[in-house]
Amino acid sequence: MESLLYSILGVLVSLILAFTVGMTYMGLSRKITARIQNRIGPPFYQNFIDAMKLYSKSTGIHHGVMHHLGPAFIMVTSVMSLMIIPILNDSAFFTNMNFHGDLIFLLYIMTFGPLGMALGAGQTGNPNSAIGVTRGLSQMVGFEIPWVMAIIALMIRYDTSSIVDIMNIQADAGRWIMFSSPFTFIAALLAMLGMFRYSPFDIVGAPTELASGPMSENGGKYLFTMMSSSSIFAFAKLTLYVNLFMGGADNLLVLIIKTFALYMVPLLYGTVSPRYRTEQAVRYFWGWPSFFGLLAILYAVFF
Amino acid sequence: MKENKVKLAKYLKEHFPAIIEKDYNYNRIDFSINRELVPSVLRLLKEESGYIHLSHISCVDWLEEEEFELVFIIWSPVDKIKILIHTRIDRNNPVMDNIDKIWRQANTYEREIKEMYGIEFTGLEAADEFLLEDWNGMPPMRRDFDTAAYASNKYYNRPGREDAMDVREEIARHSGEEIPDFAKKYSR
Amino acid sequence: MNSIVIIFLIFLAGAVLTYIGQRLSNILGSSLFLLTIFAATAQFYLRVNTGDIFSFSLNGLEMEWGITPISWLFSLIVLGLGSMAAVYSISAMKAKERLGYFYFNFIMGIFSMMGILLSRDLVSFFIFWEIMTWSSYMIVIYEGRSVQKVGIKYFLFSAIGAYAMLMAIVIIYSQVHSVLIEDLVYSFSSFTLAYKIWLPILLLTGFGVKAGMMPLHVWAPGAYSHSPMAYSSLFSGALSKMGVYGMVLVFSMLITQIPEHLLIREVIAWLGALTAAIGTLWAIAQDDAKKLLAYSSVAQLGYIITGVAVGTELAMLAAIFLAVLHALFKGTLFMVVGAIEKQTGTTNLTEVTGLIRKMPWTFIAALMSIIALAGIPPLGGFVGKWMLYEALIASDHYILVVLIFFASTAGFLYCYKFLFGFFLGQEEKEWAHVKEAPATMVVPMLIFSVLLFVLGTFPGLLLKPIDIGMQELGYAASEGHYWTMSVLFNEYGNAIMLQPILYAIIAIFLFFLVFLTAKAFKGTRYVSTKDISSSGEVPGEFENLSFKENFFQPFLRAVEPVMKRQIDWYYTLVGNGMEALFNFVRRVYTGNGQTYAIYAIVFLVILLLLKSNLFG
Amino acid sequence: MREKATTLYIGPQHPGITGNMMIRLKVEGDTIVKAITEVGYLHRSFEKLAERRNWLQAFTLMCRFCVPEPDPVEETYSRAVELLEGRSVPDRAKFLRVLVLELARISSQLLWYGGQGASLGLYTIGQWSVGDRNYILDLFEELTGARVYHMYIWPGGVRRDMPEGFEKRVLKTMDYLEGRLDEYEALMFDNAIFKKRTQGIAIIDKEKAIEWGVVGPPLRGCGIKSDIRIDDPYEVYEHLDFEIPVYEGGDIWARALVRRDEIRQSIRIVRQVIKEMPGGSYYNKVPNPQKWTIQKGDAYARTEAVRGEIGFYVVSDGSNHPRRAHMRGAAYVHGITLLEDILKGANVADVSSIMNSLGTCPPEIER
Amino acid sequence: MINDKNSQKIVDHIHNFARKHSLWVLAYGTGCGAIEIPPTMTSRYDAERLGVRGAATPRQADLLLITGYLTTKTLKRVIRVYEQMQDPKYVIGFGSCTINGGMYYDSYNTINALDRYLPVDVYINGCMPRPEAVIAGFTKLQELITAGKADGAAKYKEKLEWYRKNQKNVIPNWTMPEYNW
Repeated sequence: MESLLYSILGVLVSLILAFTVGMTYMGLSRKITARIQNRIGPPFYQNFIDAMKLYSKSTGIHHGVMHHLGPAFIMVTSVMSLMIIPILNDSAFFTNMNFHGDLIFLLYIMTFGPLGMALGAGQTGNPNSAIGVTRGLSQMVGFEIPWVMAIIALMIRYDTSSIVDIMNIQADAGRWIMFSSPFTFIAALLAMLGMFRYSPFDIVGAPTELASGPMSENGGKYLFTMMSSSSIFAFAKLTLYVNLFMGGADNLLVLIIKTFALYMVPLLYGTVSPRYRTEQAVRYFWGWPSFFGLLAILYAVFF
Repeated sequence: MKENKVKLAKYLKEHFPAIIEKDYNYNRIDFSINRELVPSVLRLLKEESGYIHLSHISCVDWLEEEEFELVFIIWSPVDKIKILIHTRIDRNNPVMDNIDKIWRQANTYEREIKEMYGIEFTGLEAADEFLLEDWNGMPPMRRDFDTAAYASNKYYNRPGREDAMDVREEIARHSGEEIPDFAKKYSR
Repeated sequence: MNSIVIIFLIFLAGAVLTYIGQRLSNILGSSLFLLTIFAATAQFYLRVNTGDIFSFSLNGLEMEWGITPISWLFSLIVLGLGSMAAVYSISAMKAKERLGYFYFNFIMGIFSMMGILLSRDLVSFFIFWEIMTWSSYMIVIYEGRSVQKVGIKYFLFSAIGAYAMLMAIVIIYSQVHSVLIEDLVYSFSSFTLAYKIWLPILLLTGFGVKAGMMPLHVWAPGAYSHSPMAYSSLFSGALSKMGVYGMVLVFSMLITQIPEHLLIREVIAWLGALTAAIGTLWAIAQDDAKKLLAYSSVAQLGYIITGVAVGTELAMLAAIFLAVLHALFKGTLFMVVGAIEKQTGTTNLTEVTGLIRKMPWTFIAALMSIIALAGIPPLGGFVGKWMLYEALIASDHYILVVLIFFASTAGFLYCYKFLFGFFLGQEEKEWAHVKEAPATMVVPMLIFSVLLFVLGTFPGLLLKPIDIGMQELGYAASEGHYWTMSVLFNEYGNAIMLQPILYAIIAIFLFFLVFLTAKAFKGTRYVSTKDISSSGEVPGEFENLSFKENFFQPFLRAVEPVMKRQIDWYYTLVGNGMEALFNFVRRVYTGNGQTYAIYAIVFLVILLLLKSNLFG
Repeated sequence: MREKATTLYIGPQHPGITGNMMIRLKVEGDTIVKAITEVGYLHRSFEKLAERRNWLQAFTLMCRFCVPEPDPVEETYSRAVELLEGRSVPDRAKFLRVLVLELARISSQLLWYGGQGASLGLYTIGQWSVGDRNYILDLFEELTGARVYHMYIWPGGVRRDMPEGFEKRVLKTMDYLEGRLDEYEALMFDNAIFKKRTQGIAIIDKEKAIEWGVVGPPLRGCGIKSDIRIDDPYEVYEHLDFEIPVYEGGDIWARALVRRDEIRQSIRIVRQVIKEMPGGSYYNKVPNPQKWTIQKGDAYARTEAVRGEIGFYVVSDGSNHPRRAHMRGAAYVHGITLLEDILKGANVADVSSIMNSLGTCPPEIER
Repeated sequence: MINDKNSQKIVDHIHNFARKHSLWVLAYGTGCGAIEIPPTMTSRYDAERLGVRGAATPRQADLLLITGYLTTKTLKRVIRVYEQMQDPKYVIGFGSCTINGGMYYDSYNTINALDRYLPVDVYINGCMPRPEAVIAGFTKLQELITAGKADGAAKYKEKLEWYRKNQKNVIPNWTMPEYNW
């Protein structure tokens, strides 16, 4: 019982941590983008204000029960993936529920949210939303291929499907998988570009094409939930990548440095790239990233 | 330039004896003709003489003369001459032949002229409304349509629009602000 | 009298009585129909024990009926889905014509499937197999001449399968001089290599046709989608599983006895994975819900075939688990389509829209099945998929995993298309009159949804019987090694604990549900789907705001090279035009039930003649 | 009965629209099967209002015809009135006009950079170019007193002379811009994704371009060398040395290349104008506007604006106000019939990009 | 949830703080003022540092900029868009045209006083208002929000009939779908 309480507390703390860090990263990303664009940009805490504003909207509308629940589905994905990703190496407090899940479970729980969001967006009856959803799902099929290849390569190479084990292996070897399995890392990194949905893969909510796609009808509290969810999810994904490829982190500071460094990749790539069309994006992921994924599998099988 | 214009005028005279020519300086030449012949003149100029670019179609309301004047301005990138073809149509029965088979872009002009002046273009295929929505009065570009009266009847006019009224104090009173000093010293 | 024979008698008598009863009155027919199926089900589960054997000899041919754990497991699918589909079809088929015909063939279908499961010799297996083909064929052409082409396609492929099977049986008899399966298994190792290769291939062709394995799946989309939906759920859910059942037997009994380097496993596994991928892609391209589900069934059976073909313990476990689940969710989905067809009169995803508020229970059933189908935790589909992946990775089929994973992810697309098409989107005036389907239709679906939910967290409930069945087939016990009641393990020893996951998901979901709904957190209100932010414009009366046409066009454009040609095209190429082939077949075969019956009888006669004259 | 294709509204309230207009798209999948433009959201009826103003008052209305590029409209109106009256313009005014026109061209093309970039999701270039555009607006502000609506070129010349040291600042700005242009081009035209998104999209072939009356950069992007500055020269363009960029292809990419090169050419012109600027008066004074009457007649003046040809047909009935001042906008042709035609069969994702590349400008269409 | 008056005040204060520093502008360029929006948003003037950023659809937006004259055709769309926005919402009128018709006072197609049809919180005068003026308008709106005076939306609901009467006066064909507020 005590351990349950302890882990629930841990979950809550890591939630708050993820929310804070994720939001700050997004704020920083706006700031950094602004600096690249010769601007001052909003303060780094701007996203907190935005979230607060969205929450403080005094009215909100929904177009039906699935639309209403859509954000909750997304939240389930974010929180669940955060919960099964250990935050720190060997930390009793931040293990969350990592022993309950493995990589393939993670792959699947990560698709729970998009489907929920798709259902929510679908019920709005806004054609922009529907088109955005079709784009998002298509893109997901695209980037999941290199991503799953990378995960399979990891599983083959290290004979485990547990994130904790992979972290321990890196700690024991004293070498990041990023360097010991470079192809795997490249495939996963390229897949990550799609996962983060920054340019050139921001085809889902592309404003100049679809207003804001699936989010067209969401305002106020719904947008707040989705915003928090995406920041938690962003942090979870970054932590996952750090855990898998960059040796995890021993303390929060290291974690933040590593995740931030990783976060810069999609962000900086995004600021200088136009957007792909959907089929181009899908084909892109089935091109070089999947090729690297294949190399990663071959490398894992034969070396 | 000059000889080209003379040649052109001669050529058109051959085909359309009724055409009236008026020469301007530089690269402009005007022709007037009755409305039935306009499409054939345009087609001839486009297909035979290289006047491939329709630059403009305009309409002028000569209320006093009970006529509309339609002006077609075409241009040849080879001759570098612009031709204005004028035609007058009866204001009470405004009908004109549609030329959007000759130039596709004429469609837009004709739609606008139809809406703004109420001139019917025979065989024009386009939606009825172009710029105006749910307009059911007199076509607004006609000279006898009084836009000022219409506007003052229909729309609320904020007091203070009358000429040369200083509204700054009123605005300041309304918004509860002080008039800054620099603003005070300017006056009309 | 033997309890197995009693079951068969119940079925046969019930079929005839129902047919006659339906002639007399609707109610009598329907109640006899239900009574037959429930009586047989009850008889089976209450009175029949594993180990009951009924053996007899026909014209000197030893035959045996009996029940093994693995066939008991598949009987769960047949009788469970069969009884639910029967309940469902009472309302679904209301006011349709020729109900007696339908009921008769329905019962005969279940009867034949039970027969297949209970047969322990090849001849009765084949006979029941033919009865199954025949009865399902009769239902495929239930709707009359419009579906004749589909029917003939089904017939043609079934015939190919049957001939292959028959040839295999003849070979076996010539070698073993017995048609009992156990004799075959016992003496298989003494066969020559050529027989060792050809026998499984012939048998797998026969089973592959029913399981819809590429490239023999061509008949499946048409047949699944053109039979009445009440039967389609059985057709896709249970009937196709007979192919899987056969494959399980072949792979676990025969192929284990032939050398690995012959790659039969690999080839079939690849065919299965390709079936999954291609079927998924084609499902995405469909606009008709029946067709979509039909292709989806093909794809899902692809996973199962891959699992069976790979044949490691975990793979087999996953495959059979998925087979049962597929019966549950695909059965439900076909029922959902049937319910919608009944209420709206169409199954076209581009026409129907916004039913969620009209048919909420149906929606819940559909949502649950879709989540299970897509393999998203915490529902049952995830368990099956997870085990399949782990099995494939553990048995070094890396590219297969990617292919299967691709099919599974791309599966989200058609899953979403199905849900969006029917239930979400604009609520249009033309569907304002639609009401929820009658309770007898909704309840079976909901029962299955609950089962899917339970199996997602407590897969042990189902894995236990599978384990027992697999032990019978010679596999080691896997309980505790790969699974316990609600924990799954992979080869590496990593565990997934399903219970905490479920509770966590429910907790998170409820928390945000409350957050989004409660007044204290600034409640929200409902506005109609007509009041959407359409760029400030007011949509015109006839303007369509539902995005339905070419739903996944960008994705399909990305996979265009693969989908340029249907498999049919190649058949057409081979047969110098499938149309011509059909015409030829149509001349030989007039298209009504009697000729098929004659054909089946001729088969039987040939078989018996062969027996006595050739090998006697 | 409900239509089969889905209706998708692009505009009037839409981030991807290039102005306050609406395109009703009928889409199947992401292919557009039909596009119906609807305009009129900005119809203020300038021409009607101009009939109620005197010749000079009307001029203040005219510059508001097209928001991104008011100067060519002022220029065209002024020149039409001058042609009508036979009023001459001092040489210095002509040079100043060319200076303003070319600066306006640069400023408008920089805005286009932003629009084209943003329509394809490349927001950085818009931030850079629209930010740098402010330097040009600063020059305008110094010269004319206003950022957007300059009301500088008016009948009889220009409204003001250059301030002290203005030339230097213009040249400095041009130097700065030229350096920045390299960066823009590296960001946009060297980008593989940009190429993928623009090459082969929305192709207009030569015959169609002529048939449909395409003008300006879209026409030059089809490989047709046509520019009013050379064909029907006005002000001092015939004395200036510059090139007309022409590219084959007729797709968005070719049009983008044309615009890219046009900025460079404009900078070249500005430098020449500054160098060759004559002295003297900048304005031939018109009479008291209330009493300024123009003899009966009509005149037509054409200008190569940024988006293409604009023309003013001015008619006088001998009074102190125009009988008719009818403008032909450059986007008048692209914006409706051609856009509808090109969008048919295009991808939903490309709508905004196509509109930007054609330079659709609703206020010009609707007036 | 919180009934106590003082804590309500604190909550309001926090909400107002968030609202004023996060103004999402609806992407709707209704008139020629739209040309000064890109400079306002981009590098030199950079309104994003004040928390002003674009929003693609009315559901997400807080602030509606009426950038200049409104024709009746646009007014109809603006009303629809405004009513689709979620409370609290603000309107800024841009340029002389929204105040008194500006130079189009005698046009048959443009309205002359925006606040008869929509509740305007802040007017920015000028033709065009420069980006500095626009930013000044934003800061003014922020001040009003802090003071709790930017209650245009509440006024609109209160005086809906009056607004509706005015709107229907100028919009000839009132075909709006039914809203539930």
